[in-house]
Amino acid sequence: MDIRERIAKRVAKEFEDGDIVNLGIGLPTLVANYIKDDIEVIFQSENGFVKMGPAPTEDAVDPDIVNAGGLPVTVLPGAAYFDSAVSFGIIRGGHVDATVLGALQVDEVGNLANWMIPGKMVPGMGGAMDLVVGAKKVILAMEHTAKGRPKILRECTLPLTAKKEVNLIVTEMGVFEITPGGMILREMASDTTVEQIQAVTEADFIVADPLKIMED
Amino acid sequence: MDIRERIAKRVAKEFEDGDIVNLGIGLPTLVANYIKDDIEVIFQSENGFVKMGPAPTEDAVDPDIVNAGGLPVTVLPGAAYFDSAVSFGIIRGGHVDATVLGALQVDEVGNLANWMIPGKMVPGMGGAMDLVVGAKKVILAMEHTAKGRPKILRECTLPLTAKKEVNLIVTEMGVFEITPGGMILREMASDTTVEQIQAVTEADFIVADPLKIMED
Amino acid sequence: MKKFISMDEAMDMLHDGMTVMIPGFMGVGTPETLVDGMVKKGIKDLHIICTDTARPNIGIGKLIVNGQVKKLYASHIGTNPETGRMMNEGLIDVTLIPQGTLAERIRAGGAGLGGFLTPTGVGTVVEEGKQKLVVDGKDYLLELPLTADVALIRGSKVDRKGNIWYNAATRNFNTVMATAAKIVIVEAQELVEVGEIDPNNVMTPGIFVDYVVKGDA
Amino acid sequence: MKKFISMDEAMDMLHDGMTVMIPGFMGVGTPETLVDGMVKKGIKDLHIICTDTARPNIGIGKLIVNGQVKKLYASHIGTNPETGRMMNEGLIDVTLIPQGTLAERIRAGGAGLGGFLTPTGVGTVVEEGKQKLVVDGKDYLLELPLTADVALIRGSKVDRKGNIWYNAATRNFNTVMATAAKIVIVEAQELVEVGEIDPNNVMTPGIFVDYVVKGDA
Repeated sequence: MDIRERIAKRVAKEFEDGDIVNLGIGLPTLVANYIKDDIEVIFQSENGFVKMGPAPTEDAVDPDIVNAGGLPVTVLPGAAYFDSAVSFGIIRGGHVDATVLGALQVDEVGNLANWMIPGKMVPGMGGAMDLVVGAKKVILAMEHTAKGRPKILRECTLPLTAKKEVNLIVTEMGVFEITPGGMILREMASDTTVEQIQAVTEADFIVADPLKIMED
Repeated sequence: MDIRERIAKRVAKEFEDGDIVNLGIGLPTLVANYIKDDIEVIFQSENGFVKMGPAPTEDAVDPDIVNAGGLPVTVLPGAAYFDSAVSFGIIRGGHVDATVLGALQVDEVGNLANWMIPGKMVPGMGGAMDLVVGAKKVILAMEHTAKGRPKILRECTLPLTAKKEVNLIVTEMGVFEITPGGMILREMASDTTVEQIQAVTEADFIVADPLKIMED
Repeated sequence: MKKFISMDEAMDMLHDGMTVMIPGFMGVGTPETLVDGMVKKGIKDLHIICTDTARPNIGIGKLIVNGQVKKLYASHIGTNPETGRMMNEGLIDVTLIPQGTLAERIRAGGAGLGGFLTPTGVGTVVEEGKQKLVVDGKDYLLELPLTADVALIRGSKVDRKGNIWYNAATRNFNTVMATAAKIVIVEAQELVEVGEIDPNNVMTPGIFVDYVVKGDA
Repeated sequence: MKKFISMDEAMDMLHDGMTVMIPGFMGVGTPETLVDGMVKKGIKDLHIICTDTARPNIGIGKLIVNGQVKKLYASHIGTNPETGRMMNEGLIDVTLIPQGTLAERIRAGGAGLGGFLTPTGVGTVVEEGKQKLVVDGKDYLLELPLTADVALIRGSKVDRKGNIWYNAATRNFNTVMATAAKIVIVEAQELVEVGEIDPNNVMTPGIFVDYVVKGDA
């Protein structure tokens, strides 16, 4: 199984029946493919609707319906559209159970940097700052390193998206929970070791006992 | 012509084509009967719609449509309904051209008291405080005195609805404009004199020259 | 997830001393069946957030007359003489809030805002105890968010997922209140199939609604 | 009152240096015909308030590429590489605003609020130069209202009184922007008779709209 799919599949296990979830662009979008059949997860798209469905077939594309990445999507029965003020009222008001986002950097107290690299790339924060502050649970779905360099740091060096808001980090190597007592490695992939994880993780972390093995 | 009708008729002359107007309960409601035929005035009802029409016939009453006084009304073609947050966004945001209200007291700098008499009557301000602050023009439609005692004072003694927001006072005796330079008597009823007005008005006012005579 | 419940199940969630938001303008848009259930159950010491107390025999007025309200937040109580009488006798503690400020405070509660600046009430008794800020040379009051334990909503058409459509002037405080309480129960005037309300015209998305009951009215 | 005007008459109202709100999310919900008119007229030194600059050949992206924008307020510019390039070369002054804060600032501008307190951006560069307030032990930024000279709106169905209905995800910033500008011009995708939009489902009441034009799209 592809690294990205492994991450998406593990993230999908975090959700319960009835949860309202906002998925970021890129890897997080894949999470929708792995929701268990016996639960209903409601996807919110911050550009203005709930009950987002999969991409349409080419001949069924409606130019008025795109997701937060600007790609054509569909809506499921029971959907509702609204404007951006209502959409971010939903987000900021704590009505979204979980948001899944990527990261450039995250640190051991849950600070997140995912919206700019000074002098290089300044796409803007879009809805990320509101989502990270407003969602009840902030889950990062990301590859463990960027070109071999650690992304899970002692302290973020890039401009922050939000302070101390991250709850869970899921990478292809393991699952970390950020707690007031520190970052805890809860699960580890079957194809790695704690030592290997430590080697590519700058942040300090506690190893849970027992340490679960991530399902593939 | 009845005193109240005279006041309502004079207030109605203040409006221009396309104006959005909110009428208070009681005397101000009568204003709607005197709008010139060649202009369109849009009435806003703060409980949630624009393009309010007249009262329905008894068999056409819709329990879901009442005005701000709780009485059955109709809506005209082109109407729109909205919630209270939007309604007061319209009001506070300066989208209402004029509000017409009654008064317990008003003073020469445009302070208004119309929502409570301590120890006696505390109905609450309802939407009045928002209307008086938000409407572009605040018009008082009121009888000149209360049981012979002046209502237009040097300084209001009752708890205020808003400070310095009143623009025009229309009574059965005349029309006063509140300006930074003081209160000006712009028009006088044909059945009174400046001296008679002064006798029942505590506030100081300037008499416009020329002084117009109010149409009956 | 089961949202559709019986009136009895709804009443099981309401207890003495709770803070409850109830919409309606002079009773229009108020969930009368839920209010009647509260009267029948005799829940006491309620904190009620509403814009007015209607009339003695209508909507929230019935809870007032029945002596079930301890604390009231409202913009207008003049149409129900009982509210004024009980306030004067010290039986109900009343906080009066300008109607627009009330709507906005509830909206802020539901939208995660810490408050907002409004010009309404500046220079009046409404400003007592509030922080005053100057923006661009103009005075504003800082008004804080309002939330509740429960919001009782009245939808004209409601589907089993909790999507709501309100008819005419019944919308008033329903939409904001549906966002600002821990438990949101909607009374359906008409229960419709999922999809029957055009997703474009849904006025309260079902994600805000915890439970749906069928009203008698 | 005449609201229905020609595209030429609409363009006569737009001038160099104006602050213009343009809705749309990656172009969806953007009044393309009005934007094309602005490109054709070559209005310069515009201050644009929008959530994103779409792509170089779509929506607001066209104004960027054509060098007509001097100052930009947006939440995201990543999908149009030209915006970033021109920002880096000092050709456009860009202020980045979190998307929810942007929507709320425009709403505040239209609703007469002096500002609002949001937790979004606390502890980030967004808080620079802003007043910080603590409510109930939590930190908030005071964000101020945004208004404009003109708002260009795109309605899916519009009547001659200016009542608007938006389809699907095209609503986004249209509703708030329609409340927050001195002149509001709506581009009708479909022009309908007054009354054809159910008064319950009107999403922008015509009282907010000054002019209606017919779009090509």
